[in-house]
Amino acid sequence: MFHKIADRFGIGIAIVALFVFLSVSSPHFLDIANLLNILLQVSISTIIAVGMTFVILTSGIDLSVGPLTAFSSVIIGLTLHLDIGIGIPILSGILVGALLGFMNGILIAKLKIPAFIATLGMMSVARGAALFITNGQTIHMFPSEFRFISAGNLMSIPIPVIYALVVVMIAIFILNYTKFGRHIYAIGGNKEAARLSGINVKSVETWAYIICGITCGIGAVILTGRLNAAQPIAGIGYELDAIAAVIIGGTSLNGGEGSIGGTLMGAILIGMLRNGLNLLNVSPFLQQIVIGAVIVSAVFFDQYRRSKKDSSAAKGLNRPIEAVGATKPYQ
Amino acid sequence: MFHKIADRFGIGIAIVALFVFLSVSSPHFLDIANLLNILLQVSISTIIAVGMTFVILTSGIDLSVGPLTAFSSVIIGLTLHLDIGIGIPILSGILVGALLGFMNGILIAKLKIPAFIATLGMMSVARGAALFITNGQTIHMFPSEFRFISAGNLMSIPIPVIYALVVVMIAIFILNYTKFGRHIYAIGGNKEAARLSGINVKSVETWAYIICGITCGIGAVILTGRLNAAQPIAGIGYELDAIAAVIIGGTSLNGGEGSIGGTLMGAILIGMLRNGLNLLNVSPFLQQIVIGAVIVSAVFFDQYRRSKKDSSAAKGLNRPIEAVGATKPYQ
Amino acid sequence: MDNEVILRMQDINKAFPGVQALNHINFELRKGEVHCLLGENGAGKSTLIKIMSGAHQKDSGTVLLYGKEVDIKNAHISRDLGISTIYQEMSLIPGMSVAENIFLGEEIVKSPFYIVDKEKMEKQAEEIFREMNIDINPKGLVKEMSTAQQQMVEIARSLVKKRQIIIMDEPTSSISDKDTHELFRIIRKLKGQGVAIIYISHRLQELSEIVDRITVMRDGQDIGTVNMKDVTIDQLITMMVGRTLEKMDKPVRDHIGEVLLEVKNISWGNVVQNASFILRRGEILGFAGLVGAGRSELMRLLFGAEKMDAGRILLQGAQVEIHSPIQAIGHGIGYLSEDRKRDGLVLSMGIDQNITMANLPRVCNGFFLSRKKEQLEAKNSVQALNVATNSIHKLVKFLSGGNQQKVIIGKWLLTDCQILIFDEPTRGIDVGAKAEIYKLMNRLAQLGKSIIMVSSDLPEIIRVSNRVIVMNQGRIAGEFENDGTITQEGIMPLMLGGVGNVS
Amino acid sequence: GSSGSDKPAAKADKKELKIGFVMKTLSNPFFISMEKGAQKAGKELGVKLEVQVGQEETSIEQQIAIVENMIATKVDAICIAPGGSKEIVPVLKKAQDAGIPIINIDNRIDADAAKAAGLKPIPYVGASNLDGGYLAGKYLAEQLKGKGKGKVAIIEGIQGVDNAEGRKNGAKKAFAEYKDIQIVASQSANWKTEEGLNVMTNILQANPDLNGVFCANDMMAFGAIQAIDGVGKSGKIIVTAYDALDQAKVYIKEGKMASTVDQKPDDQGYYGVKYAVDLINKKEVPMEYMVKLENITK
Ligand SMILES: Nc1ncnc2c1ncn2[C@@H]1O[C@H](COP(=O)(O)OP(=O)(O)OP(=O)(O)O)[C@@H](O)[C@H]1O
Ligand SMILES: Nc1ncnc2c1ncn2[C@@H]1O[C@H](COP(=O)(O)OP(=O)(O)OP(=O)(O)O)[C@@H](O)[C@H]1O
Ligand SMILES: [Mg+2]
Ligand SMILES: [Mg+2]
Repeated sequence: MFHKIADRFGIGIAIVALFVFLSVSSPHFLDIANLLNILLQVSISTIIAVGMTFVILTSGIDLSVGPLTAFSSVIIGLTLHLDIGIGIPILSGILVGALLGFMNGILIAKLKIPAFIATLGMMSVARGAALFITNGQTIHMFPSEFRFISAGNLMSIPIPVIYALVVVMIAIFILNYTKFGRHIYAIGGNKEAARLSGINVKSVETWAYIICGITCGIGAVILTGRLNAAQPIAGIGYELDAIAAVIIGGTSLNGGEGSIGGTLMGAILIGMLRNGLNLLNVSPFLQQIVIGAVIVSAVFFDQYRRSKKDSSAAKGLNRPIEAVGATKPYQ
Repeated sequence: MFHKIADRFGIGIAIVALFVFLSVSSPHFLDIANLLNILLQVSISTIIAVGMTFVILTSGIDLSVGPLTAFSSVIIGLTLHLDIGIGIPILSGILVGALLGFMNGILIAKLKIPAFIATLGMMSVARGAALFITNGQTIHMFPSEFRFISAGNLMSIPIPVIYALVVVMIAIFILNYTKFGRHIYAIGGNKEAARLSGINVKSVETWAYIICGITCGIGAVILTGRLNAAQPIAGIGYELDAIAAVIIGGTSLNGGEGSIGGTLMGAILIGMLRNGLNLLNVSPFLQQIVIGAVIVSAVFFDQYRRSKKDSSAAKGLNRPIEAVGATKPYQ
Repeated sequence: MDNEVILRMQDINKAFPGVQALNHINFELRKGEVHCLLGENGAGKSTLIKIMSGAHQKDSGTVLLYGKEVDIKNAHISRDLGISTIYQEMSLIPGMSVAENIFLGEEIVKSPFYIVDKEKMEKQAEEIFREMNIDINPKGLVKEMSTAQQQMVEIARSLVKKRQIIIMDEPTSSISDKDTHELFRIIRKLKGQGVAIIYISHRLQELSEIVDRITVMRDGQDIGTVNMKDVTIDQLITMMVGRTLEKMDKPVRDHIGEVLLEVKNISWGNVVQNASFILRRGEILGFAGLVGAGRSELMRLLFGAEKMDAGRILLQGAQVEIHSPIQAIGHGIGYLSEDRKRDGLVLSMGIDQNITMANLPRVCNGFFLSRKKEQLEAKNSVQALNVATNSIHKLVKFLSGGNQQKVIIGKWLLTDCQILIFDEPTRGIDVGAKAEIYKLMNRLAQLGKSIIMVSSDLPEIIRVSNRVIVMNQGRIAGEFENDGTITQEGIMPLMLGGVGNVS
Repeated sequence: GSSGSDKPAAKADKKELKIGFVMKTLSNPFFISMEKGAQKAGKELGVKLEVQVGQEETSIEQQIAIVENMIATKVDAICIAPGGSKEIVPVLKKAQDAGIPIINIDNRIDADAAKAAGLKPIPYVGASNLDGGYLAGKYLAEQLKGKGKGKVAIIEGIQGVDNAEGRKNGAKKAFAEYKDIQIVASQSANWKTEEGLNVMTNILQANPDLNGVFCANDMMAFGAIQAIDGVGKSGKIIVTAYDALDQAKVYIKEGKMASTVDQKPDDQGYYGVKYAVDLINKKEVPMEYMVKLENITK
């Protein structure tokens, strides 16, 4: 894990540079409150990006995260209004996310539909379903216990930030220290080889989408609490944000390589950028230009750094040539 | 080319099935006017999907097609108002598309930024730039010659349909009967092998993005004429439509395999579906569910058919090598 | 019970699109024997073992393990039945460590939470490597290993747990003689423990060292099973190809002309250091060396696939700039890479399109591709090189390894290059095809083309080349004119880094 | 399918009228209540509505396709809330040429574009976004502690969209009438609640002394309210918004919001359909019917 963060040193430098720039140019940026704000604002996108990392590591993609989140949120909203406490609503929101993720997984792993198409279809279906069951209406006003547990503060730390941290830690643990995690990497690295090694490719792949669905469900809990509203049209554009965070963090769209640490950095970079541009009250038109340019530059810088490192490695400068003298001569 | 259409027989069947269903269930579907409507409505998305096919065949992706189209459209709108005739505006719109495509190409082929990030950045930058130079305002009212040439009718055939057909034909020709086209496939199939075979990978890759930019420019000409307006916010969601058409048409996101014929079928499937749902007056929420479900089913059906075909061909006829010389080249 | 039959395959059939890969095959494997599968490229050897390993499903027939019928639906079941497989095409995960690859699918876990026990896996991997007497870092990433090291990792995978059957599909095609030696030692030891081994190889000379019985296959049929001690290599070849092969000519020298290429002081990190050599017209120049000696890298630099740190290249006395393969090809240099799947072929394309890929102008009418010309050229190549296929449109991913190699050769022959660099051209190629490739190289040399052949097969180098250059640790260690007197024993010390007698 | 209605129109043997009712989207409560009004009129007048919308508010091309399809299916009249005031003109010309009467609701068709295209005059039912924005801005200014004095912010809708620009400009016009009002931030939250929350949080961070905010729709205001709640300034920062959603009225009662502009979408829908039927029946209709804008306050 930590060597992987070091791998993503280029993005780290970009984050630090942006941080310094914003500290200097906005008097409010360095306030503890603002830094916590940034973390709060990226908590949902980080959690979903974690799920997306699992999917992309298997060389898949999930375009349906936005509608999945909206659908979960709507389910949470509807069940909260049944007055059956807050436990069942929260659980059912997360379960619904898992279920839709499972359906994605079945379409992709079992029925062999390309992930792009399967999740594009799910995107459309889940959005339509969320609108259908609410008749397009937002559901408002939830119990304060729910709002506290989903989006309150614990000793002035926003609870969503804590959730995001926990999700990140669990994901790091799963990917690095469990069999399942290693199989995720293996499948993304070489699906055929993984199959020939006796790995149950279909099941691992399906689980990646289930996990992504679960993160959408968790995201939905936080979102519903933060907005004090469950909207069927929530989460538009989540997929691009999540995928961007994952790839900025150095995970390859071809799968097999990447890390949660990188994803976290990617999400923070995007969040910090948006926050800073708001603080500086940059014209909204220019904001888009700046965001695009900064993301591309950060990745370019990271790429450049790594290619430097790689080319010296390729020449074997930091690797001993086989110690031939030590081997026994043959015949 | 035609054997490739046959490859996509599954999608063909899906299209026919949908066609029959809609003919039976809506009395207006089979009207010539309606069929022309469908073609007109898919003309822009088909043209852009053709450009996208080039990009995806090289195993790239272009998320910026929507904003590129908007930016080109705005340029066309601004130059049309300079009263310098309609030739220069049309040309500059297409050139601007090519230029932005070229920038995508440089970022990806030369600076090695992952296509997803590079074009995501471009998406943001081009959108911001289009809004910036127009100050968010729509430009409207163009000379009637322009409107005729971009979106009029020729003997009751909508001119955009003709453009789309021409673009499709040229693309089929380029991909199947030129060196460049072959190089596109080779690069998508195995970039390193292509490089070691003396193919100028960077240049071919860059050209794929330029071509995609050009198709956006052509799309912008039609769009500007059709709307009689140039909007900086045009083209939202184009990327998903175009990519969906390409992949429904059987082109692999990994590159190297696919065809324009498939893309055309993908675009028509989507267009026919939207048209039919409108004609049947399906509730808008349900429409989304149906669209998602039909797209996934069509691709599933196609996939299933092909896996069947593969296994039956396995038991099949051995074509002796000697016979090859005798077969006519398929044109 | 020495003769106990562990595995019996009866009347196995398997078809792929357009080809009957296995045609009523019968095969039996006894306890503690090394059983070799022999046959030309595309004979169906890999297909047969893939049915045992669960990678492919048979169309019909029965598989009996210890007399009991088994249904090997997937790789997992095969392994649970005690069968371990080393595939011909490497099946490692490049981004993962060596230890993780070795234990892939059967990771060692510890409580709580079934955490993967990295340390234990790394320690066990280290032990396996020590047992194999090779030096590989279990923590290193597979993608940073050379082909040979990766092959050793593949072999190590089959030694993780005790198995009854180990299948090895061309394990020695890309490793050094020293590692081959170690592998044989391990095979003998396993055999002593009663493990049955199925062994596939095209290196006929090595068979006598370890093999007990041989089953010969041809065109998907089994020709027969013989005891190794009862047959000669020539008899085996006759069984394989269905005819006797003509004897190989000695390298001819009389057509060698003036110096065509001069390479001066090429360096690249410490992989290639200060390498200089010359190449004459019509000459076959062999490059010998141990795995990782830097031969491939030197060739890639010469071909412009990599940018050299220092050095000059002179063609017919004039200095030329080569910074990319395009320039190299422009100067008439062609390169057949050693890893054909990674660097040589576009697997998703047909044979025809791969063959014309490096010289499309040749099949163009002006600006346009001529499918007619393309098919003609491809058909000619396929016939000239004897590629086993039923159609020139067949996707190369469906060809057997040896036939894939022939397609690459066809591609470069179509370019009219004056200098052709063959990097391990006969890796994984059957005897018949090998002989054809040698003949081809000879013919090309006689036509005035210059050929560089990098090979780890020392007898091959001595047999084919007019001159031999030896590399060691990135440096050129020596050079021999092949006047018929050089021997393996003469070259070996230089390869190992000793001081040699440069003639 | 056009048959099968079990509720025959007033005149028994007359064919049931079919009116195309086109809106921007249905994922916005504004249009849902507009549809309700329209359906009410449809029931009363015994006509069948074909309700069609784009995927998003900006999906103008989809709207054009919808109108094209309606021309093909020969609806008796079209009642449309255009996604773009100029872009829709060419296809409406086609509809007129096909003899289909049109009523324009909500977003007014651009007069110049209509004239240039040779469109016959189209009756309009709606409300002015500029006026509404002005109303909300004016009220905000008056409600400020210092009466026309203080720091305010604007949260805009999707940039470049007619109603977003209209509302923003209306509010700006109102603020400009007070020399002591300073607009410290104007940022877009793309009509979305979540973005409203994040953007408002950031604006508050940069401007802790903010006195009021105008949100171009209620959805964004809901987010802004959560942000203000988050810094414990509920009720202290004046929030005015637009659309008069039910929830907004709840917030106004609670004192978390000051006002919201009611554009009477249900009335717009109702009169749109009513006048469309009148047009079909060759009755006279007013060329302009402005529903009364109402600024709902406590
Ligand atoms: N997946 C596949 N799809 C289609 N055809 C295949 C496939 N795998 C193998 N074949 C064909 O089956 C035949 C047998 O191939 P196989 O790989 O078993 O040969 P082999 O004896 O291992 O040859 P080599 O010595 O070159 O490795 C060949 O004609 C090959 O083209
Ligand atoms: N792409 C690469 N990345 C990292 N190291 C490499 C790469 N290619 C080669 N090397 C290393 O460079 C050294 C020289 O390798 P090279 O392939 O030139 O040797 P060779 O003599 O051709 O032997 P081989 O039989 O392995 O091909 C080896 O140590 C090898 O591991
Ligand atoms: Mg084989
Ligand atoms: Mg080599």
